[in-house]
Amino acid sequence: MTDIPLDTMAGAVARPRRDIGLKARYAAERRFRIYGVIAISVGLAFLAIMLITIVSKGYTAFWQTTVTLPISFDEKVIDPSNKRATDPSVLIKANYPKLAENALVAKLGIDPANKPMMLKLKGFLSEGARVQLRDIVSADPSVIGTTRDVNILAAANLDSAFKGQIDLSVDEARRKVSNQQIDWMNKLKADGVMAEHFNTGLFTYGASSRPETSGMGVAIIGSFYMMVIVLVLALPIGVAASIYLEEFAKKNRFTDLIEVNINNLAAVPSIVFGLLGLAVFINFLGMPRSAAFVGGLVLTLMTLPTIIIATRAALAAVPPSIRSAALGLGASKMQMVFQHILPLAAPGILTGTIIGLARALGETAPLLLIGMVAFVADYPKTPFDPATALPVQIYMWANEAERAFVERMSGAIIILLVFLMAMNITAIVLRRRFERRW
Amino acid sequence: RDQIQVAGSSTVLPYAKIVAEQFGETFTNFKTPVVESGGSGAGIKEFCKGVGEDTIDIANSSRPIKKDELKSCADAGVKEVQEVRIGYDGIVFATDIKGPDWALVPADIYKALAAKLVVDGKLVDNPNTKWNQVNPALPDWDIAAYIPGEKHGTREVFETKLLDAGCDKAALKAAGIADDKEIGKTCIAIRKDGKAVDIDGDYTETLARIDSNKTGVGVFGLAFYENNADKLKVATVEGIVPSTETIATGKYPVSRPLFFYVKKAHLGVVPGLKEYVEFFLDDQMIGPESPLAQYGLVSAPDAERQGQRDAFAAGKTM
Amino acid sequence: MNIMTEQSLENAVGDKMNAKSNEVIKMRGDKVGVFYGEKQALFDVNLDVRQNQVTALIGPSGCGKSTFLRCLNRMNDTIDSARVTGKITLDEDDIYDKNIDVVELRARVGMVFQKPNPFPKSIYENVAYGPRIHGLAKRKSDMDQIVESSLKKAAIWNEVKDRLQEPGTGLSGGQQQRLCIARAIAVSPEVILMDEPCSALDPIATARVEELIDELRQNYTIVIVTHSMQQAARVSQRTAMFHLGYLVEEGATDKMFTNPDDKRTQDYITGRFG
Amino acid sequence: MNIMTEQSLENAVGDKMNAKSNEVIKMRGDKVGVFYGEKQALFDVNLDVRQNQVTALIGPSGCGKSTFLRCLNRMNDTIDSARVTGKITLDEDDIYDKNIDVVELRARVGMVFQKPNPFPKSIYENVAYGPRIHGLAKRKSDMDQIVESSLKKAAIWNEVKDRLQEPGTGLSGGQQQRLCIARAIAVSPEVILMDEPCSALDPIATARVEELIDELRQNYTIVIVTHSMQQAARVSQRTAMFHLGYLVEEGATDKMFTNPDDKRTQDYITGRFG
Amino acid sequence: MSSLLVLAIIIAIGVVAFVIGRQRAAAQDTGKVKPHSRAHYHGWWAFLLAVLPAVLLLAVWDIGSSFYLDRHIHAALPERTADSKVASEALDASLVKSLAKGLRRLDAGTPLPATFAELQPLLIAKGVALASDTQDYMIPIAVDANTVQDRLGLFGAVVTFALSIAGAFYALRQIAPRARARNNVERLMLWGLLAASTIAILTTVGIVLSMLFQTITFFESVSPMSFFFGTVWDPRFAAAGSGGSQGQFGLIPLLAGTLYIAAVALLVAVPVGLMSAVYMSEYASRSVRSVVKPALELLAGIPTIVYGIFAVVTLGPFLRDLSAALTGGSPFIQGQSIFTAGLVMGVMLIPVVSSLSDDIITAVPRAMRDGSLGLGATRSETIKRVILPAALPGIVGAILLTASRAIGETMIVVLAAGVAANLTANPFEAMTTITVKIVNQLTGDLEFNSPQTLVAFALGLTLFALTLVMNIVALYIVRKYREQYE
Ligand SMILES: Nc1ncnc2c1ncn2[C@@H]1O[C@H](COP(=O)(O)OP(=O)(O)OP(=O)(O)O)[C@@H](O)[C@H]1O
Ligand SMILES: Nc1ncnc2c1ncn2[C@@H]1O[C@H](COP(=O)(O)OP(=O)(O)OP(=O)(O)O)[C@@H](O)[C@H]1O
Ligand SMILES: [Mg+2]
Ligand SMILES: [Mg+2]
Repeated sequence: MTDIPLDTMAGAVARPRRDIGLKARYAAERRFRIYGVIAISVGLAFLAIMLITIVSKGYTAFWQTTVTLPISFDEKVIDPSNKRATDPSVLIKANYPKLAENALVAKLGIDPANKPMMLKLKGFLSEGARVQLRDIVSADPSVIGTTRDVNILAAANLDSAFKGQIDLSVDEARRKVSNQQIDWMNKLKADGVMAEHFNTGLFTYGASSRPETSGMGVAIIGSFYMMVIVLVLALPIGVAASIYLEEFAKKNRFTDLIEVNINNLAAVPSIVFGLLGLAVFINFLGMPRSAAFVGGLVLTLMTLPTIIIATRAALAAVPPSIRSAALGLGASKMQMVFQHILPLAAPGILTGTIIGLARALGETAPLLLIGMVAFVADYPKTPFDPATALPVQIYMWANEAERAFVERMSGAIIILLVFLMAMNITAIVLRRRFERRW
Repeated sequence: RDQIQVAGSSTVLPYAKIVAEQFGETFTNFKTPVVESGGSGAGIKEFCKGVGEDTIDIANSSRPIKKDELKSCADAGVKEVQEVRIGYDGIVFATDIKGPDWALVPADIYKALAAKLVVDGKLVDNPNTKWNQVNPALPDWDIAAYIPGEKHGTREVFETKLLDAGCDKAALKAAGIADDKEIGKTCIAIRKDGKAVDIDGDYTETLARIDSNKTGVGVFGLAFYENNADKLKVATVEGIVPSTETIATGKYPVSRPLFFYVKKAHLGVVPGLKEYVEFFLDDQMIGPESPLAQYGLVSAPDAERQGQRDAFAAGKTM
Repeated sequence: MNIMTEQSLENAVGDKMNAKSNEVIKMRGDKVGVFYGEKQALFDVNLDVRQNQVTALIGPSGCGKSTFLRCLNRMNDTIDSARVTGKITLDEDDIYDKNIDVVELRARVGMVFQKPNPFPKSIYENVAYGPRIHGLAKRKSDMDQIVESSLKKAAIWNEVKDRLQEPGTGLSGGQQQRLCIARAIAVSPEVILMDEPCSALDPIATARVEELIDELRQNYTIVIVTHSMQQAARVSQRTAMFHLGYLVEEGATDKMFTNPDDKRTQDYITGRFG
Repeated sequence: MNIMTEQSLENAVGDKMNAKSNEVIKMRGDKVGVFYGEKQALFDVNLDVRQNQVTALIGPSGCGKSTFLRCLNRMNDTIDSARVTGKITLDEDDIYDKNIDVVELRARVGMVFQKPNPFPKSIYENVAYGPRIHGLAKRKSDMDQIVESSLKKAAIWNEVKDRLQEPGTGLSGGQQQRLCIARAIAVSPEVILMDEPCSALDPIATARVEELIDELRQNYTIVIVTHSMQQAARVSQRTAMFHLGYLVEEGATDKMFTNPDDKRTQDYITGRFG
Repeated sequence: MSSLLVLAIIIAIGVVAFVIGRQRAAAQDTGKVKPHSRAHYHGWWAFLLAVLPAVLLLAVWDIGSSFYLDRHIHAALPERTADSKVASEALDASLVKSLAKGLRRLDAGTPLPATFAELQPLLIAKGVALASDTQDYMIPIAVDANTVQDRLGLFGAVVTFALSIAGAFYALRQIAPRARARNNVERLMLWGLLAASTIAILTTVGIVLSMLFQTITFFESVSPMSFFFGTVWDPRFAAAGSGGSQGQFGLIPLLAGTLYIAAVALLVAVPVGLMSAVYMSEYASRSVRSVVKPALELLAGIPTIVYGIFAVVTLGPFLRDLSAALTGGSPFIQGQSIFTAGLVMGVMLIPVVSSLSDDIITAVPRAMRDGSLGLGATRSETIKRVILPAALPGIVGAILLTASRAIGETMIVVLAAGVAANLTANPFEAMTTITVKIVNQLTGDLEFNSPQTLVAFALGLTLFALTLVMNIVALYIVRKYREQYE
């Protein structure tokens, strides 16, 4: 396109000419354009602010402090009375944290008899060590009696201290980390034993009451299930409904009613869809509570109006001449719609899908009443098992008293946005492919 | 169904979470219970829907179940409900850590937050705008109190234990309100001019408000305060510093019990339910040294805890 | 299958018109009226379209030619406000009957619109679309052949043969018009309705299209709207003159152009109208 | 203001052509080339458009007439893939100059497109649109007058006077074409570019438009694309013949039609081309 | 046989029917008669007839047999007596069902112990956790239930296959050159489309029904007059209400807040979004647009709670301090205000307007632009007078969607504008919305069958009616001003 700045007035024109108010019109043009630039800048500026706020708060969540300790899997601690051959529950109930504590004590050179010191050690390592060490042992009981280097998670407070998020100027009694612990931390840091690692746990752990062992694993799976369900149901149903209403339905009172109805559904507060889900899917159809499947259905109903509105607008924007051309060749209406109109309306449909899914991905309220705003520690195997969702995890972490969760929450938001972008990218690429000016 | 389902109060949620997590870690043959949040009302509603696989087993509540609710429970077939009191939740006032020390009495709170006060024998709209107008010992701060919204059970405690307690009923009567009911109503009516801000969210929201308004006073749960002691400074009420001890002994006036309700019919039916409740009631969980206490739950006295255990073991229903 | 092959056409060209067979009435309009909303655009038109003949519709702009044409393959159905009265038959079947399948009707009665409306697809796809939905080509090579022969017949092959994959909307006005002709004949309908098919064509292209029409007539039936009296005289066997929504006169082209019954026809043909 | 009033036109009609004034060159194309993407559609066209004359562009379909026409008021700017080289002047100002103002240019050089494209607005609004944006009518009554006279000139007034508020898209093909002519002349541009303005018109309407062109020529400059040699001969003073993107020959219409220099022109005019 | 397997087999039958149908139709096309439908339509018709009725039957059969099984189990259970070990018959049956399910996990041929005590370890070894209340008498019932279920399943499968094959044969028999297979297939598709659009209706019915009864109950204790025309929202809580202090449920402050906040949000989102759309589609280069559009769409994907927190922590205090600095002392913008909430919500909604409008604007044919530009209109005139009117239905749709979202939003309002139901005209003060109250009344500690909770349903229905009116008006506007290009 030969794009010539429109705002330069024709200076070279010599002869006096008819006054068509060009000056004012150009000013209007310029203003209009500037409004456009301003509008986009406003949008992008807000986006930037939001992203900066989120990322600057949350990026630290992707690192987690661990202490590498040589754990000796001491038989005396794990199985003092040597009954594990007969009673497998011994290995489950064993005092694993003690193993970690012993290793730490040895590392720091504390006298185990020094009770006050030992007391201060409490809360240095994560309680999650229990599960971590137990898993090692149950995977391979032969480790008992040997020594092995294990990365033990530091407790959340130490993690915060390590990342420098704890204000050390506050009175020691008011902090969750004592000066002694800080000293130990610095010592371990200097030894290179205590360090930050990439926090894979954030992606793999389920919910937990301990910040350091809580992760988005269950939420990611839950959201994934739900988004698949929403996509698989809402997109085809939405497009089908729009096609019916826009292309086939006779224009009469009844279809007006449906149209108004659908627009109206878009304004129904999302929690009401939760009520509906509770009444219909759980109470009436007897589906399980807290299940991603029900969540997906509820979000589908919530997303449908958005997709339908966008699709109908896109269908209506296809010029009638294309329709006549297809029909005139003996295409049936179905063929006309699916082979000509739909491809041309695809960008609008995809936009509706992007916006609808973005909302479905970020909603908590409708999930509240169907039991998905919950503490779920175990991975769901199927969409019918209890699960949570990304926004739910964010919401729940946002309400946690422990500060370390705030960081995790921001990290979770970043994950959600990445999830969203990943989801959108296909749609955006497709949309670009279908876009056509005629 | 092989998983325990719990729903209800978001105040009890953190405790239930800790228990559920440890339960799952200890009893590896059972799945970790699912603990929903959603408010006591909604939890009890789900609880009272009936008996069977597709109903929940436990409802957490930050208030005792109501007669009405029990009745509809029974109507739906949930005839045997076991009540478990897990401990107490202290309700504290706190300000930003940089602020001065606060010592409150219920009357201060009443005078600062009531909608109408008796001034010179007449009932007028609350004229106080600064704390030191209420009580010269308090700082010269604009009144800005972040109090629990009406959806919260805490609000009720706040009204009865502070406003009602601090209310000068005699003065009200003198001002011409004869009806006791009317007096009660006036006592707990909170001003609506923006000085008292309802918070329907959680305490994190209150904390955020204090963060953004350093001269605000917020109402928190004790547990929340303890977890954020580096940001908040707690106020004494009637000279008592709130702590697990002062609350447990009943010296600190503002606290409320926390409960959960178990569907007895499910006890042998849902795998692990019985074990879960027993695990919850164990001193390892709700004793004074337990993780719940560390988190901020105020343990009930020893005898009361034992009583709860016994009652549960005996299968006592409401 | 019924594809027009080059040969069959060539054979046909040799035939002389058989007066008998030409009297078969392919389509018949009986008291056709069309309303756009309240407004009536066509009044009581009785018109026969004879098989293997070219019927030309003439008349001043806005007299209802396109409207009548669109009735013949029920394209008026797509205009919300349009309502058709009267009866139209194709091979004696009422095309507005409930049992008739419009899609099949339109496959049998093809149309070239007044305003060229290529699909925003490649030139190849534009032509291949019809044969594809009607299953006229079994193989890719068959399709290529149909596309090529259709484009050749529409006298546009040379211009587009190197750019078959480019969008049909990037063609010049006249090229689009010929593309639309190619597209319509590619499905080899029994009746072809052409609404001013040569309006944007130069004389040579026009001549080629006229030749095409003459060829097609051997096997098909054609109705053409034209503003050029010369063209009507050249290509058609029968002519119908419309005016203000009425069919003024209809008859053999020779007679119409030499000795019309109606004064208006005469005036119009001689350019005295208005 | 410069509204064409009936009188001024009537006065102008009386004037005889002044040989001198006609030699003023209103627009000049200098080595104009146009590319659509990679493909060159127009090659080195040098063509002068003389003031108060009608220049006809002829040539086979797809030869670049519309492309050249669109260069003259920079409508090619709106096609993403189009690129123009060379120089075009209007009153000696380079219209592709950075300083030139396209809006003013297009207000001075108006255009009637090949495919009628009425706005989806009422007929009245279609015509009033141009005058309104240019502020050519102060009062409602002025506007009414402009609309009426434009429609009258385009020979469509009688057909639409009762339905001015109905949408322009509900008109017949020929009516739409005349509406677009009316729309273009309503802003009284200095140069009017008409791309086959009579393609969908019957002979009488065509004659009326040709009359209009002849009238307009007195005050304006007109470039017209046409496929009808007769029309070119009737209305134009100068004719330019395009072929395959090249300007083959250009000259006085009389000469072009009687004694062309180029063989291709001769072939084309006599219909032997192709 | 598991339903999934049956389904797979039915589909396989359908595929076979498709292939045969297509071939038969192709074979019949000898060129003598013009076939009505293409061969693959015959194939599809055969497929559909083979699959659809069978699948329907399968679904019905599955539901029916699970009912039957339930009855069967209930009938087999011993009479209930006062000392029954299990609390209710329903629980009894569910224990049997999970036992039956567990038994299926046992290896075939394992001898079945007679008591649960012996059975349990076997099951645990297979990873089946069973309730401790399972009784010995349930074991034979469970075994029997499994046999019955197997038999039902098998019978059902046979019947379905028969139906499927019958359907296929019927369709294949019908194949003839003039058979209207395409119409049949398309009619079914049309029914499918129609069914899809009725989902919206069903949703509405569901929503209304799930709120109606509680609403009626609510109005039994609170008069509609005081609800609809009350200007004070102070529901109190049932807990304290023991003293009989009935709250006040005035809708007006909430309604005002809803409309006010939505209006502010629209004032932000619509101009910004529309201008962005116009700029992206008409001015910006392709590359700019392809970056900006998805970037703006991210705004719609940020969870609303994040916006809320942003409003509380950053924007609210900033605006308050700014206003304090402006007046040099007391801030006129409160930390929580309609303005803040509307602003933040508007930002969130920008992409809803911008992206949808952008698509519609891009879809306006170029001939429209050319027509206007060719007359000497500037770009902006073209946009304002030709393109936007032509794109109006889509744009109104986008704006409606925006308004809807604004009305239905909770989290942002809770955090940015608060929950206090004030009635004020000052946009810089706190107010709250209907939606917020719906959520709060439903999720609090309030007693669930008190008017305090039930009012949420009344609010929900009221909002529903309100937005219905809004949409009817919008439909009318679109109808009136719509400009349909060719
Ligand atoms: N948008 C476009 N993109 C690509 N090629 C184009 C485009 N527009 C026109 N062309 C090509 O440029 C050449 C000239 O086209 P132009 O429209 O100028 O022809 P024309 O002389 O007006 O023909 P006609 O008489 O058929 O209208 C043609 O080959 C045409 O296919
Ligand atoms: N969609 C429509 N809505 C309303 N009126 C219409 C519509 N289409 C055509 N008309 C009117 O019906 C009459 C006949 O139109 P028609 O298109 O049949 O004319 P035509 O004979 O084809 O003219 P032309 O030669 O100009 O194409 C005209 O007056 C026209 O304005
Ligand atoms: Mg016509
Ligand atoms: Mg052209």
